[in-house]
Amino acid sequence: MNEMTLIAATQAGLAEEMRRDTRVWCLGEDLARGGVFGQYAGFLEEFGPKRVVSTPISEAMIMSAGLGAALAGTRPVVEMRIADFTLCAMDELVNQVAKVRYMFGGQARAPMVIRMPHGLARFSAAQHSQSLEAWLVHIPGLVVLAPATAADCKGLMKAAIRSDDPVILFEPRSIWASTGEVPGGDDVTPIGVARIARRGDDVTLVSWSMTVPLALAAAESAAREGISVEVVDLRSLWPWDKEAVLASVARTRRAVIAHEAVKIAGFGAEIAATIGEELAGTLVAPVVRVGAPRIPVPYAPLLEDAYRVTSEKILAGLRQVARGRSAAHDDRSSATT
Amino acid sequence: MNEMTLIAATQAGLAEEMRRDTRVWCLGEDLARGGVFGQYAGFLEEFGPKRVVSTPISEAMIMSAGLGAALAGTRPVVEMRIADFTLCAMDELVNQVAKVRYMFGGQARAPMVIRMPHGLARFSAAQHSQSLEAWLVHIPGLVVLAPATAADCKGLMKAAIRSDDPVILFEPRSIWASTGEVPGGDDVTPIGVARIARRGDDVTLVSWSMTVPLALAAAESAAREGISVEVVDLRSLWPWDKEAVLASVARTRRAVIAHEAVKIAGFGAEIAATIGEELAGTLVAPVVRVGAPRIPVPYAPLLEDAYRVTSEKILAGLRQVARGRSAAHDDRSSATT
Amino acid sequence: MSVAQTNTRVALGLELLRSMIRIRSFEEAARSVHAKGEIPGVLHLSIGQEAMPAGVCANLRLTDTIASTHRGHGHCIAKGAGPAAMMAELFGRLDGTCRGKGGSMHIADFAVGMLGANGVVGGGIGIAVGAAQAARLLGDGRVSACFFGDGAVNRGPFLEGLNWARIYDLPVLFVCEDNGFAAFTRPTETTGGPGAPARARSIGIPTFEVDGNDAMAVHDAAAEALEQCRRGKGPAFLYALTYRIDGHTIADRTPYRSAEEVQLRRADDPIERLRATLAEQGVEAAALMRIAVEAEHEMQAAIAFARASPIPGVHEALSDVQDAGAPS
Amino acid sequence: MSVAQTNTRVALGLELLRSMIRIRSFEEAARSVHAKGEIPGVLHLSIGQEAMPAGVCANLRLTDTIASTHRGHGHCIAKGAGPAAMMAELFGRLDGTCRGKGGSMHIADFAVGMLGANGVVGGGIGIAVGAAQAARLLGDGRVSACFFGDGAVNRGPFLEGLNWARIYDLPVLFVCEDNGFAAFTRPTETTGGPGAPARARSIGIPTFEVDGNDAMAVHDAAAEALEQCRRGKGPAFLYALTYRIDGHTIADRTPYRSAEEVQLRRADDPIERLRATLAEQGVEAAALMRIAVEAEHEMQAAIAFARASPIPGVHEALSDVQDAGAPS
Ligand SMILES: Cc1ncc(C[n+]2csc(CCOP(=O)(O)OP(=O)(O)O)c2C)c(N)n1
Ligand SMILES: Cc1ncc(C[n+]2csc(CCOP(=O)(O)OP(=O)(O)O)c2C)c(N)n1
Ligand SMILES: [Mg+2]
Ligand SMILES: [Mg+2]
Repeated sequence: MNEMTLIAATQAGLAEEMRRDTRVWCLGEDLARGGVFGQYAGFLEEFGPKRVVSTPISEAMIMSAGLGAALAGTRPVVEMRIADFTLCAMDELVNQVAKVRYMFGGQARAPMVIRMPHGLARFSAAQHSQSLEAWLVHIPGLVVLAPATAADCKGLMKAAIRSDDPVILFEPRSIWASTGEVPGGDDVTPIGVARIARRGDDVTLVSWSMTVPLALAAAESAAREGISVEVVDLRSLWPWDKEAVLASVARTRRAVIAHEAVKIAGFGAEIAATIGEELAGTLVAPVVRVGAPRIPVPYAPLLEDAYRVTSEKILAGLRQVARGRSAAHDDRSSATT
Repeated sequence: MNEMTLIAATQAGLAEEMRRDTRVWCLGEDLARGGVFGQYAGFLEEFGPKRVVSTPISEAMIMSAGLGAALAGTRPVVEMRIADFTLCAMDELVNQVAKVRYMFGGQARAPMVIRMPHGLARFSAAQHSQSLEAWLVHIPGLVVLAPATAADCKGLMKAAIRSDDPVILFEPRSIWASTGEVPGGDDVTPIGVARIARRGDDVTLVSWSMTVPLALAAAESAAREGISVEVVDLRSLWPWDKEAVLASVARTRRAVIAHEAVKIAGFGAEIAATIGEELAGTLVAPVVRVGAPRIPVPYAPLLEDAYRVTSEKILAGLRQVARGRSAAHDDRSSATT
Repeated sequence: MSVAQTNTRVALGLELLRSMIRIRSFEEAARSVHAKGEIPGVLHLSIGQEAMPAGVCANLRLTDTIASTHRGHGHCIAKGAGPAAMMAELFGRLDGTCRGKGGSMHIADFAVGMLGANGVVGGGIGIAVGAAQAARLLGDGRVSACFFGDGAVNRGPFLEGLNWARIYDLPVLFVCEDNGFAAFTRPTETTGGPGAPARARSIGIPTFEVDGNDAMAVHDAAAEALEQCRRGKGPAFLYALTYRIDGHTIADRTPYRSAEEVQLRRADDPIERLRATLAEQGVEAAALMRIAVEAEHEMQAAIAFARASPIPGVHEALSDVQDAGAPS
Repeated sequence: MSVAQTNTRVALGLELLRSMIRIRSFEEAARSVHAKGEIPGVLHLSIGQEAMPAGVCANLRLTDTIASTHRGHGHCIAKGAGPAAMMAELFGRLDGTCRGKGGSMHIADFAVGMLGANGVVGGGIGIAVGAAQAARLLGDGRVSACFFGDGAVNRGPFLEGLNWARIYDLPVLFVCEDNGFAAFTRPTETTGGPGAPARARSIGIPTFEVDGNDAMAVHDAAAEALEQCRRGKGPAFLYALTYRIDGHTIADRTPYRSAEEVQLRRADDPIERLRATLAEQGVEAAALMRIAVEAEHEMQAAIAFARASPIPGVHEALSDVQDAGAPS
């Protein structure tokens, strides 16, 4: 085990994969200068300019050149700089990358990783702060990952690169500088498997990416109020670990879902709807979704706080479901529903 | 009342608004030739080339020139040809159009209509058949409409043009050729108000756009099986008529949501989650979502049918919720939940 | 020209003629079965434009790659795909190149380096550019070619792709087929300035302009351009004027142009032109006729093959989506 | 030059100098309060590039419009926005031009035709083009100008926007500020061929190239270009070389360039150049000094204003989203 920052863990994961497989290469703006966040530092020196390609500001081409190169036998890692700029490459991602395998009847594969640091950071306002994971979960053909820990930043980077599917890697930019334990070896985090970040009995709290630490903090506070919270770090959004979530909720019979993205039509809706479908009669309180209000991200810190999902807001959600109905009441009603 | 096709109704709505307000103009590919589906026939002749602008194949510019022109005092109607091509203008739509008013602190307005004929039509395969309404509902700043009838195709076109918000108008391409009654006067369909397309008591069936006729057909079949279905044509997806849906479901205590889009992370999830939040304890069966499987749209007709939401699939959903639990059982259990 | 040279040219001419005739026959066959309702989707025909794929692809190896457009039958055949599997694809059958999932607009044959037709105007540009970049990375000597229409030159990917190929000196040939129309609109209405070749030159890409209905000329220009690519000089650009004899789609009755115009352009048929040249050069009428007859037989066989091919079962709809998280 | 002409030139020079000095003072003031932690977000400074906004905007009327970039303070001030409201915006205050919702990257002042900075490279191009199209439709005689950096010329909207302006002959001036860098990367590494002006010419747009650190030259070229726009000749393109003295953002310590390079370029300061010219032309040192002092006072007042301005209440976060379906 090594203690390292999340950003260093992603970097280590990518570097190890590039050493392992010479077909892996990366492309994006400013990569020859180590990348805008420094996460490619030393790559040019180690892997050379053919495998560490500093590109023009041409997001559409970054994505589609990546695709063409994937179709022609390489395994590109496509750097989008921040998730918002993917909007400039959406046709290439959704109409091309996601669909080639299917559209061409299985002749083609697009083994690509698309890196998208996402979410709020340093008061960056409306065009540099978005979380659009719900969009990409909706798109057939894509795998969608959203790690929250150093170990998973590394382990899911490796899994993404080894996958033959196009994989979207949402990266938790705002917590990149935090640290965590990373296994020393060639540890690959399995795709589609959630991580139980904290055990608990009263409420299941589902979260991912930068919201996981907030969820854990909220769980901690809730514990002090006598609410025992199980925190599920989803890690993979598609495929998502329905079994783990449902098993937990089946036990706790209360669920909160928390994500930084806008709540309306966010991925939390899919999870809430699924819990409703599978466990409707057994819940003792309605599922609560905690997400941003449906507003663009504002600049001023206090306004940003109105947008921001915080551990307090999550805690409020936990209290709401915990309060909802008393256990005794639940036990009676559940017998008949 | 006039009987007219849905496409003629949209055309009439647009033409009337262009006559009423000279600041309204439209831009898109092939408009000078009447548009690719003929829905601008005669416009060039009536309104001239400054107000009926045939553009290059430059979707990004169609969207952002529309935005610039809206900011500078006109009211553009932006033709995207089909919704799929909006992917080529997603940055312009989501990072710019949707956000200008907020980002600039209310100084600016973007009174634009963005026309997006969407969904399946004539075996057009993966890149010409998508329904992405869930995406745009998720984006703050946008109004999202999806009419299903001739009257609403006209009435919501008019409402969209008169709105000072940027309005996404999803148009039901596959049923454009069908006909319906259209009021003769200057009838504007209110934004945010659902239409009860059929009254019923046992199940609430929520739908919109091209899926509404299928929903009505399914309701008809269900009626023959003794299931009385209330069909809610949502018409507006954002804002959506939560009150109407919840009022209906509160009465029927059973809900099915049907849309052509992919079910996973579709807008149906938001509705199902909301019903769960608001009416959890009162439902007698889990909400059922009917949507496409998470696959790109295939070409071959039988394969397309696997993707396609049909009245049979909706009927199956209706049966499932109706069967779910017996009314007697429900009545007992609801007393305690 | 020496006799040997003349013979080589005649052999090349015959090769190009065969390629063009096979494309034409394929599309006419497709049109005829479409009229009978046997092809469910829409077709974009390239009748009149066959010199372009024939001339360019004659210079490509099997391992070289191409990216195509919505009007991709010709590129597909010229690159070496079999008409039977292609026809089955148009029919939406299991033996189609895409197992019935793509149809005409997504026809593709990766086995011959045809990386797909594309439903998005300009969508193939980045794919070809990326394939060239992969070739460079892998050092395998492949080049790629990218076909697109006059309409694509006003879309962002045109600029981004050309610039990209230039700065990395990628071995890619951009082929602009100006067929007089983008859907219902003429390029002159939507393309500012001197046009596509000037744009390519402004990005530093050597540009070749050629009569797009002269298959030999197309071939020769493409040969020279691709030679540069193969020699590591980076991208090249080929621009050709041709004419879309049919409508934009098979349903388009072209009210926006006169019958006279079409008549006039039809007289400049690239197949007839090459046939005449070869006849002048002494190729026997029988030999020329044989090519047409063989093509006709090949396409009838393709139709028979397509008709006999199984309709994909509904379960096929769920396959080949993705490994992780596939629908079930 | 006649005496009258000389006087006019001197007056213009003083106007441009004042504009540049105000921009410089604003950014230096912003930098100083940013260092104290009073500005929450990131800043992109345009120090060294002031001749561009000053020279171009001196030719624009209040009703004319401009679209800007992430590096937009200079454009904003030169177009007539007040530094106090701008500074308040950087502070995230209620009296900010965007009521604290935009910050530096979305600074805008619609009252003076400044249609916004933009967080997306190339994002302003279409906005300016569309504004010009609206002006044409409304027949109100407005022109628009569009600022963008060397990095934007490799994005799709550059091609699409230039082509669009050309085919509709829109009154828009494209202004490419080549400041030597796109973030950490030099234009030579990412821009193929002869560069932006050649690209504009290939689209048929008349192009002006000018020393971007010579405010009078920028002014004169813009005057000529905008004159063409106003006379209905359609778009024009202005390209200028300048230099980004500061880092890409205020946090960028520019390890990718040498201190010598910066030193060298700093010697070519556009403000010092114009100051020297004016001194040569007989403008008194005191008059020149007064401009600087006034600007300094103006910016200190702007800081005081910003500090005193209320922090927007949390409820403000929910306003100005949309009319229908606004959050509550
Ligand atoms: C991005 C995009 N916009 C619009 C369309 C609709 N469309 C299909 S083909 C076509 C015309 C293309 O013209 P051109 O590039 O000249 O090719 P051609 O059809 O002449 O072969 C259009 C507008 C599309 N497929 N993709
Ligand atoms: C579409 C897009 N891609 C990437 C970025 C990140 N980014 C911000 S500024 C910048 C460099 C822009 O360079 P240039 O256009 O020359 O403007 P300058 O910063 O030099 O003023 C980059 C890459 C962005 N904002 N938008
Ligand atoms: Mg064409
Ligand atoms: Mg620059």
